[in-house]
Amino acid sequence: MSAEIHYISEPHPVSGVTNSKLGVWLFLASEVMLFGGLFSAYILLRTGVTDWPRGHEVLNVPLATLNTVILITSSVTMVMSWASLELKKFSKFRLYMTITILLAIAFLVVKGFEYAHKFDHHHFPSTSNFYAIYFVITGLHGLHVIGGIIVNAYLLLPGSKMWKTNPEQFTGRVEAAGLYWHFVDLVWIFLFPALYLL
Amino acid sequence: MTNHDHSHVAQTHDSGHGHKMPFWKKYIFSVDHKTIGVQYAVTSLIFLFFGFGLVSLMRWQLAYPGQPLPLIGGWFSDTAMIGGIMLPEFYNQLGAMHGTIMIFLGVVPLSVGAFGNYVLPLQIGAPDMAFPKLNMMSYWLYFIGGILMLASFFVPGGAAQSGWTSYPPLSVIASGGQTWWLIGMVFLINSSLLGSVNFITTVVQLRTKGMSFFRLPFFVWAQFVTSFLLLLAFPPLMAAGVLQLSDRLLGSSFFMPSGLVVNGAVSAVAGGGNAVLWQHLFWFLAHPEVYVLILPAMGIVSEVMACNTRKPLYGYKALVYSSIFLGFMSFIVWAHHMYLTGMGTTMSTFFQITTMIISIPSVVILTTLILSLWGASIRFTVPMMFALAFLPMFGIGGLTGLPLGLNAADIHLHDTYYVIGHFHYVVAPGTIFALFAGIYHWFPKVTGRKMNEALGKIHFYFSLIFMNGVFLPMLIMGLAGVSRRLYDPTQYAHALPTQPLNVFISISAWCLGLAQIPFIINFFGSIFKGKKVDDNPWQATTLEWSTPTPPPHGNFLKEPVVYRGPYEYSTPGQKHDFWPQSMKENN
Amino acid sequence: MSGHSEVEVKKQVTLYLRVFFALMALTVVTVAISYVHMPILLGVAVALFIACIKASLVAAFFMHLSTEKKIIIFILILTVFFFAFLLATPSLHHT
Amino acid sequence: MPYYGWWLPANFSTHGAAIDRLIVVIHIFMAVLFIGWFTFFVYLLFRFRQRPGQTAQHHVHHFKLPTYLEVGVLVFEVILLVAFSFPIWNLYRQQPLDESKAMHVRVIAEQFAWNVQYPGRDRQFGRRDPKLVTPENPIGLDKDDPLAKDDITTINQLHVPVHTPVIVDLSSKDVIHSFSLPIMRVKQDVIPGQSIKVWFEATGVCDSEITCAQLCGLGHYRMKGYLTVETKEKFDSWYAEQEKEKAAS
Repeated sequence: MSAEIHYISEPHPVSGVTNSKLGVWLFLASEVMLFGGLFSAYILLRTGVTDWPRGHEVLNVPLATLNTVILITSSVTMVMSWASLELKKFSKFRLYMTITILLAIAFLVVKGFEYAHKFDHHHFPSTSNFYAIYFVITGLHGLHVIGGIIVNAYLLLPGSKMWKTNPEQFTGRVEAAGLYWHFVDLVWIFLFPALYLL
Repeated sequence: MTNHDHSHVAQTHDSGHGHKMPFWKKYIFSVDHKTIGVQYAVTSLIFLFFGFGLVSLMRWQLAYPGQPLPLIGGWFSDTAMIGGIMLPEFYNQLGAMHGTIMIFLGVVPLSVGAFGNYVLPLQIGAPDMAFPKLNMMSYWLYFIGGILMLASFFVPGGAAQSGWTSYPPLSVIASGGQTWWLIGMVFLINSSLLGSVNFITTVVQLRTKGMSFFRLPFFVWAQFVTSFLLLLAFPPLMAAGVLQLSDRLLGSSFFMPSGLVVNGAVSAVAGGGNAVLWQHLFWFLAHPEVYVLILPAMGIVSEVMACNTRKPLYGYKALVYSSIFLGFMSFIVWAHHMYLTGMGTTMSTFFQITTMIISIPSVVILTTLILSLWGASIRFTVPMMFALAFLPMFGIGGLTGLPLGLNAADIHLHDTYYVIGHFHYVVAPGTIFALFAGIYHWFPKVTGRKMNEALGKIHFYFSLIFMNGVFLPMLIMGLAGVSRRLYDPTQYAHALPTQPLNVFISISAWCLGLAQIPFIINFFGSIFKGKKVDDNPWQATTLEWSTPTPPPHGNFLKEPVVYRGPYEYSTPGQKHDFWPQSMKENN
Repeated sequence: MSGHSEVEVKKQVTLYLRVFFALMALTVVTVAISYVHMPILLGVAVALFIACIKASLVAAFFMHLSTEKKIIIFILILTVFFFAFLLATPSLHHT
Repeated sequence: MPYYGWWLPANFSTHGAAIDRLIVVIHIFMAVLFIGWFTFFVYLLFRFRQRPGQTAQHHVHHFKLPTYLEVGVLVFEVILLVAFSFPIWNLYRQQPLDESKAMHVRVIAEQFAWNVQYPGRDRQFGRRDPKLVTPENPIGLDKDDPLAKDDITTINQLHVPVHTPVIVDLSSKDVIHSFSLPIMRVKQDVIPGQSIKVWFEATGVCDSEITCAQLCGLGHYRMKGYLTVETKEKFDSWYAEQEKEKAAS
């Protein structure tokens, strides 16, 4: 008898993917629907009123642009960290992963400045639905960034022990975490113009 | 007997495997899908009975408005009942929490969490779920969500009281229990999210050798489709929940239009929100949720029927395609709950058409199951009786959906007792009967003992009678135009003639409660005293019966290989009238 | 994507860098365009168009969707269908 | 009350008969389908019960009946949609063609009452402002607005003349309510922030109820109003009385 679960590190012969990859994509599919619900709310609220402020007139576009650059860069370093594992270069993986986490933290710091600035000017979710949707969506996105930092930090520090015992599975984990991280980037790519530019 | 070859192995197996854990450890940290399935089953059954208890209280107020509740009326605090007389705010709490608990904490966790978890990996020949730790997390998130819901009864102002639908602005200005409800829902949504990811991955990846998609038992198909519904329909409710939390806690006005006057004072919120937005996001989940409630039930019924008719299901592929189509369509019918919200004609026309289309696969499934009886040799076991009763009960539930799906008839029937009767026929004598069938059917697999037939039959007949006693009169009340969610229907002249029906319903409901006593006795009694049975007492073909009872950690003694479809009963030229999927020769 | 040869991975790394520069360029473009005065609908269309290109680049290359297995593509098509439905319907309430 | 019983309430509106016909047709269809199907079901249970000599057949020939049944149901549903539901909905949701002959009235729902505003002789409603809401002025009518001068407001009393189309303009001060006149086959959610119109034309004199069909809080059950359909003369005299009362106060 074997209690062993198959296709954790090697792909299933028919579906062609590992369990974790399929699982992460399913999770991302549900995330698409989550943000879909929020975007739907945004569209309905915005088209329902006449006096919706233009994002670039009330929000800080340079800071948000900086954050866009930070997040896109972190996406690249994330994919590079995975590629390093594929090339069996563990130290490079650590370097890229560290940069990814630092960039994620930088993103949050910038976001923190942005929020603090809004609070100083007494702009809260209760001020108007523009600010409400701004705070809720960026806040939820921020939570996703924090989640990504936790996962990536786990893979960088305690989780990386697995590289010695089961490099295939570890690479799979990093790829899965990467998929999530790129999704967080992808959401921001839509948030940025939707909230800040239009 | 099919399994005599390894039943003796099972005896030695348990002691030899070293998975004996202390009770508390087993039920807190277990990642084994069977333990988690049992945890789900017990927890959700408790919630089902609790949810039933809530409505039993409401039934007193409805039958005898304004009269003090006898015997137990004094046990409640002054915020619920004064001198045993129920307050309207407590009535509303009971109503909202009855719906929430029955759906999100009772029926779905039982049909998906319990049966899905326990049976699905066994039926596909998998050693466990694809992600056992996520599975454990899923249960504990559900558990926390349930505790939060229960705890909300004790916060100032009581539990949520804006209906299980929680329509704003009412829910936004409601007392603190609503916040607990929302946070509880966030836990439940995440729980079902993890569960559905797990189920889909398990079905796609972990089917054993030879188990092609069209050899899957229909139960697995039903769970598979259900998981997609949970995966993709729940997140918009999560979004809506976050928005409502923001409205309640941060003072935003997503659902609050401008110029509200609440309690005589102009509302302080910024306004500009849209109250109908919530309804769209809510029903985007809540309509697929109906199929989350019904599909696993159909799966259970199919398993029980195939086994007890001793013949293959008629039109297995039709069942599979219909359930996929049903699942798909369920995403694009939701706005038929909103015909009267000032919706435009194009929208309502579109949703009427999709609603009519979705009735067709349901008709196909029902017809297919009925025709499965043709040429059968029907064993009237207790699970079979519950499964058979499911068919006409679901039939009534489905048919009564028809007038509600046509917006012209909905003008009169919307938000009346007709709606209550309709969906309860689907969920109570429908789904819950199927769940009972499942409990009686798989009980021997979990415990190695059968439940008592005589007690089971008492449970069945009385439940059947009283279920109809409860829900049939509601259809009449609905036609008479009686609104739902009324604390005191006798306020209205048009409701007075049907008040005797309310008394009748209440008495039926309490009797229905009493009819569950034989079940409870049977359930617990049979765990210890039930008739011991072998690994395959029903002589069934699917894989869960080809493993020792109870299945060991890892489920199968050796990886099973599947040679044929799920329902090879009474195959001509075979010695036995059942031919298990994993058995090469039938001798 | 495990089991790739070293050459393949190295090729991919070059690709990632190219995608990165493309994303940066598109970010500059989208910000720049937002300062150009144009009708609101056109502005929305342009901004969303650019965002879609950027998102496609991330999905296709960083998330390897361009070479991903059928099952994943299938799940995403299903999701995108319902997503579009969810996005459009509430705003069409009164039509 | 002869209006109410264990079946549909009496109908007093011009469009209600069509709705009733639809409900009856569907229920006959449901009953025929269910009884036929249930009889067949019971027959199968009896004929194929397990007994000595009864062996299950592995292979059962393909039945054509279900396909006919499914097509039949589909065709019937199309008929229900095209012949009943679409036309009734269009009739119910669209304004009567001659709006000038209709009586306009506003109903403003609140927790837990129905405020009714009549436009008066000028047939135009006075301006409302939430800031002006007081216990004496529950709908926040702007008394300085010239259009408001002749407006009449009542609470929970909706009087309408018989044989006259009545356009009801629904809005809510606080939460979602649902304006329901069972006897008129009128039901419409009242959504705050929106103004939704429904209309009906009474075919006979009657006294009936306005109920709230959407849970609106702890007083939902007692959010009851009164609908009085009376002859043109009686309505006019009632209206004149209201005007006199207003002038007096």
